[in-house]
Amino acid sequence: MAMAEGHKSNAGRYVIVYICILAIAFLQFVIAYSNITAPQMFARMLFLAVVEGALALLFFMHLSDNHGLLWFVVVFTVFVLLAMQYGWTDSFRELLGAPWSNYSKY
Amino acid sequence: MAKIFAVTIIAIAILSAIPIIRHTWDPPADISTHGGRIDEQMSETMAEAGISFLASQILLALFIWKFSNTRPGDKIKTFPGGAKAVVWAAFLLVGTEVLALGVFGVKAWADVYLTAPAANAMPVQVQAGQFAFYFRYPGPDGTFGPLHPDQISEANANFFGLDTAHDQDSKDDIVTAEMAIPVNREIHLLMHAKDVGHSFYVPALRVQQDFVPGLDLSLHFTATQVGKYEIVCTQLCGLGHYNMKAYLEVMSQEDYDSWLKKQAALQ
Amino acid sequence: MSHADTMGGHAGVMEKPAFSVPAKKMAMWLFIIADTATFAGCLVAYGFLRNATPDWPRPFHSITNVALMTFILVTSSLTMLFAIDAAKAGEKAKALQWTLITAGAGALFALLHIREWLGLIGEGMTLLKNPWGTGLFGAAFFSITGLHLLHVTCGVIALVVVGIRYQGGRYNADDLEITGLYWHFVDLVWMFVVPLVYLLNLSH
Amino acid sequence: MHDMSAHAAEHHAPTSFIRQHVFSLDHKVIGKQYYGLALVAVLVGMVLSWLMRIHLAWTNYPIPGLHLLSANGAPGNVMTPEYYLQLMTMHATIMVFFVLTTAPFAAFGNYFLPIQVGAEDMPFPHFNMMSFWVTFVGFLVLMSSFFVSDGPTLGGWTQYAPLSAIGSASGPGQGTGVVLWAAAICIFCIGQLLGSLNFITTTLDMRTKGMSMWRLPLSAWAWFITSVMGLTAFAVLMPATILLILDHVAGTSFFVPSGLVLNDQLQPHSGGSTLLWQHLFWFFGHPEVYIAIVPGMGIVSHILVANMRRPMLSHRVLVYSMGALAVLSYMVYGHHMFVSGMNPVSSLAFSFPTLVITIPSTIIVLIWMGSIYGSKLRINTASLFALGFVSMFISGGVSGFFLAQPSIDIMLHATYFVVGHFHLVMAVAAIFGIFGGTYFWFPKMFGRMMNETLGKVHFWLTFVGAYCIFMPFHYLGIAGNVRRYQAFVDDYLQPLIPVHRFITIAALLTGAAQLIFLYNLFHSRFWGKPATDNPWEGTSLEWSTPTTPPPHNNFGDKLPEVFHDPYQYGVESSTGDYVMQASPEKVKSAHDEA
Ligand code: HEA
Ligand code: HEA
Ligand code: CUA
Ligand SMILES: [Cu+2]
Repeated sequence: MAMAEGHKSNAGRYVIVYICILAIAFLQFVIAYSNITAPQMFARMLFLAVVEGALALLFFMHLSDNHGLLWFVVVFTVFVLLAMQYGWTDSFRELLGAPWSNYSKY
Repeated sequence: MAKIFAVTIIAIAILSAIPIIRHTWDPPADISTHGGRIDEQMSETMAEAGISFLASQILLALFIWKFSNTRPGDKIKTFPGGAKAVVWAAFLLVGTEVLALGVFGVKAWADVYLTAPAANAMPVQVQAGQFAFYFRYPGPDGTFGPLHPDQISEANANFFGLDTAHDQDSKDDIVTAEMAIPVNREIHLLMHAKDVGHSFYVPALRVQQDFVPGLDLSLHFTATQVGKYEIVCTQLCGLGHYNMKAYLEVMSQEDYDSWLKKQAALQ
Repeated sequence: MSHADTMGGHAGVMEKPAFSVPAKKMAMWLFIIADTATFAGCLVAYGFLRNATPDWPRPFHSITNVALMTFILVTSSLTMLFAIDAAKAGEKAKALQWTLITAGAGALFALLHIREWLGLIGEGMTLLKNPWGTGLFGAAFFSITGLHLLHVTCGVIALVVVGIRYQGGRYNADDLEITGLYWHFVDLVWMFVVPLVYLLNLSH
Repeated sequence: MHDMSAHAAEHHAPTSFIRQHVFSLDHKVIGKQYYGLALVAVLVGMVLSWLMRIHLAWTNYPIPGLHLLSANGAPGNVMTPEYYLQLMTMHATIMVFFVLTTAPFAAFGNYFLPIQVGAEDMPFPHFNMMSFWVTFVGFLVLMSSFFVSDGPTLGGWTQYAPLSAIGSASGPGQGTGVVLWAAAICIFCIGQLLGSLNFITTTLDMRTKGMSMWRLPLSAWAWFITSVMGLTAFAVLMPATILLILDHVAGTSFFVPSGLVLNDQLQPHSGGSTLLWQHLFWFFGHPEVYIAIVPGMGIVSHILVANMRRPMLSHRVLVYSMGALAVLSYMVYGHHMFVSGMNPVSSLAFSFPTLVITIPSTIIVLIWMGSIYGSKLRINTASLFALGFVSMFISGGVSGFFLAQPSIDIMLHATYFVVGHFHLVMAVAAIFGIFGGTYFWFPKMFGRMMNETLGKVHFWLTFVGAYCIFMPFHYLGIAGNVRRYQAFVDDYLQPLIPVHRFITIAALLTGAAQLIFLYNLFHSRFWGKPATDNPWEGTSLEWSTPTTPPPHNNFGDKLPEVFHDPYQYGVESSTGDYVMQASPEKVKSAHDEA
């Protein structure tokens, strides 16, 4: 098993990533107070969260050291996550009503 | 054993196809203007898939027949072309079938679901509840009054929750337990669910659409044959699901007018 | 042959593990993938409902508490990494120390979280209703953050147990690293929960 | 998890009865436990289907003794409408979850996956044990709903909201019954997730020397692909069932919109979405049906090659096709929702990948058939069931091709056509996978042969019987016969009742034929002819174990080393026309791919 000899500390790299994540989180809090529409806000929040998550995955969870595993995990997970998004059109359908279906239009 | 098996497969495949070819059990004849496309799609699929079905079963049977009684000295042979031929065959044969039917099918689907009802279509509202359909006609004013779920009362026969005392639009609305429509007139059906999911299925009209509680939906269709047809519920809605139905009466315009008058008098 | 050996891919007797990841670590990754799907299911449900509901409330006034919680959780990921580093370098005492600090931060996070919950409950928010709008808000909020809190709690317990057993020699640096993976994942989920569940529902 | 696994199973055999037979850590025992659970479940499910069938054909006739099962559900032995639906729901839930997920996947997979990869056990035996017992608890919870006051839920195995979510106001069994159903499924998901973790890590990390991924037998590949699907499918169903339970016990409204009126009472719920449940359920539901069939495909391929005495036309193409099924299965789930009120544009978006799924399916079928071509096919019970699987899968798959087109689905949705489709692929094809696996592997699992004559009788009755039951379902569906009806009162359904009677008789006879199987199973278990180590002259590692059944650690003190592709049949070697994977003998072969 991995043992002491030859192990170099990564503390420096961790701290840098840590600061980046905190900075992004801070940015999110700033955006939360800005005056933009909900979809705009959502897009920005999600984008930043993905960046944060990617940093954590790559450097905290060491996926950057193992490209095979990186591909397996990322491709698999992202594919499943994307496949889950079909439902959104129906969310909007419930919000806006189905076309031609409002009886009070008559 | 293998030969009997092969014969059995072929026999089953052919026997399975016979009722289809002889139209022993067909859906009720189509009475809608859009249904022709659906039927055409169905029969094309039936032809192509039927041939694929028979061909695959028979091929399977023949191979079983032929290759199960080899003698010890026989050599193993490989299917001409090998796996490559198979993959190509699958992509070409099934691929074209998929493409062709998939593309044609879009039109039939769009006819029902992606086109707007005509501006002069006649509106009828249908409400599904455990375990009955009720229909509402807007009356002379041509408008539907608003629904008040809290006022729904089976006991007072207020099935839709109309407030005829206060809502001007509701006063002349006509509520019925069967659906009558004039022939050759486009109907714009406005669908509303009272409690749980139900469905509106009229095989003869070639329409099926679920009711979604919390989301009003619509259908539009034109019936071309006078007659009496059944509307049945196809979405499991509870213990009375099997018995949830109503009649659809397609009438001539005159019959329809007098029917509506009679119903108005009954309100 | 002891089982523990085969788990690392016993050279010579077995094929090399796929991706050179031994079974235990692989299992943790697979768990993380599955758990991602679970959280994603919840978040998609929340988003679906939020988007479909016109009177969705945006009740949060202050973000100090959640900012503090975020800071603590992200920091605990860092301390976890220090623990693993120390363990890999063979510095047992230091590794245990960092692990326990991580667990402590996790516990602090959980306490703050519960305080937050109590505050909201005090304002009249329950699973069923809240003073601000659709009752779904409370249901979604408590389910998602509750699921996350459950993960944090399990994580704290796991950290303490693994830390102590690591100290006792039953577990090694790799086990600590695997627990760390879980801990980072809990952190990662939080990175999505905060913007989507808190910040998007901030009142202006 | 760490204390669970790290020090597990130093591989000497356990001695206490409990560790040997009850809380066993041995994957082989766990596999057999799963098999037993599936057997119990399938019998319950089958009896339920008989009751349903009798009721459908002769509605309101008393079924003697039925009131013993439920006094409320069958007063005077006549099944009430709600009881029919309750039995139907239980039939489907038991069959889909506790038979088709457990038997081909968890039972055979547990027993043979570690052996086929050449491992002593799975990497996490404690998880494995928990996986079974958790599943078992799930089964008990589900069964317990028979005994609560208003019985099990009547909502169908899909449990569409809001019928499933507003409680007993909507019907009998919709209170406690649904909660127990959802709890059972949730527990089941946990069990299968634990299983999936083990299956994947076994395949990735426990392969013996020389066993590269491409040297895995097709059954191992199938289990691997299935567990990858299971990993995310069950992980999504689990929170969905929890939200459903919350809607019941806490009164939330995730799946219940506002403004619903039941019995003239406005319901207090606010705001949820019924389509949301359908999306979450089918996101799991469609991968689930492939979870049911892919292990069957693997088992059938494995049986076929051994009996064709030649390798598949292409091992890799088969594996890639099964993989393609897995990938596509996440992109098609909306085909269950074409007329559900879902956005009609989505219907088209779901229809296309569904149609495309027929391509890898066709490749799989054609590879099987192309491999039979020119082979030296041996006919025995196992290979008959495998060939029967192929025939049934073709039939059921072709009817799926109709349903995949939304324009046709307008007519066929929620009719018996759908019921016919999924029974052909699930209730027959996938079950044939189990039967084939049983006849093929029984000698290895129990050290005795099953009786071939009885096996063949069983096959003939089941094969013909199943077609008699499930083909006519399609005709009913084309004629517009709606499913989930406890009786057929509509005018246009009256002419179809004779067809239902024919089906019922076929179902009862086919069901009775299963007694032959049960007899064969139990009789052979104790009195069958003792089996040799390799009765079918197979090549994969399960046939190289030092004893039959395999010893506790599968291969004795030394793990085998693998030198060949899995299916080196049709070669000339010292053993005959095959060379085993673990045999170092060099042979000339046209087929060595690795
Ligand atoms: C083992 C389970 C299993 C399998 C393998 C399949 C396989 C397929 N299923 Fe099925 N399906 C179910 C189980 C399964 N299904 C269940 C349980 C339901 C109902 C759930 C409920 O509502 O209760 C259902 C319902 C269902 C529906 C919804 C119907 C509705 O409710 O309206 C649809 C629609 O697209 C569908 C499609 C398909 C297709 C296209 C395939 C394809 O994968 C089939 C591909 C295979 C072939 C096509 C055969 C081999 C190929 C050839 C012989 C070549 C030539 C053939 C052609 C070109 C056609 N299925
Ligand atoms: C695996 C799945 C499975 C299986 C095996 C079966 C088996 C059978 N099913 Fe079922 N059925 C479903 C899954 C299954 N069904 C589902 C999902 C539904 C939908 C419910 C809903 O709408 O919600 C349904 C619904 C359903 C209906 C429609 C109800 C309705 O819509 O009103 C009917 C009606 O006849 C029916 C009949 C039968 C019959 C006669 C059998 C059998 O009798 C056929 C004979 C039995 C066998 C050939 C197998 C026996 C196997 C063994 C003895 C041993 C196997 C060994 C091990 C497991 C170790 N089933
Ligand atoms: Cu209403 Cu079924
Ligand atoms: Cu499907």
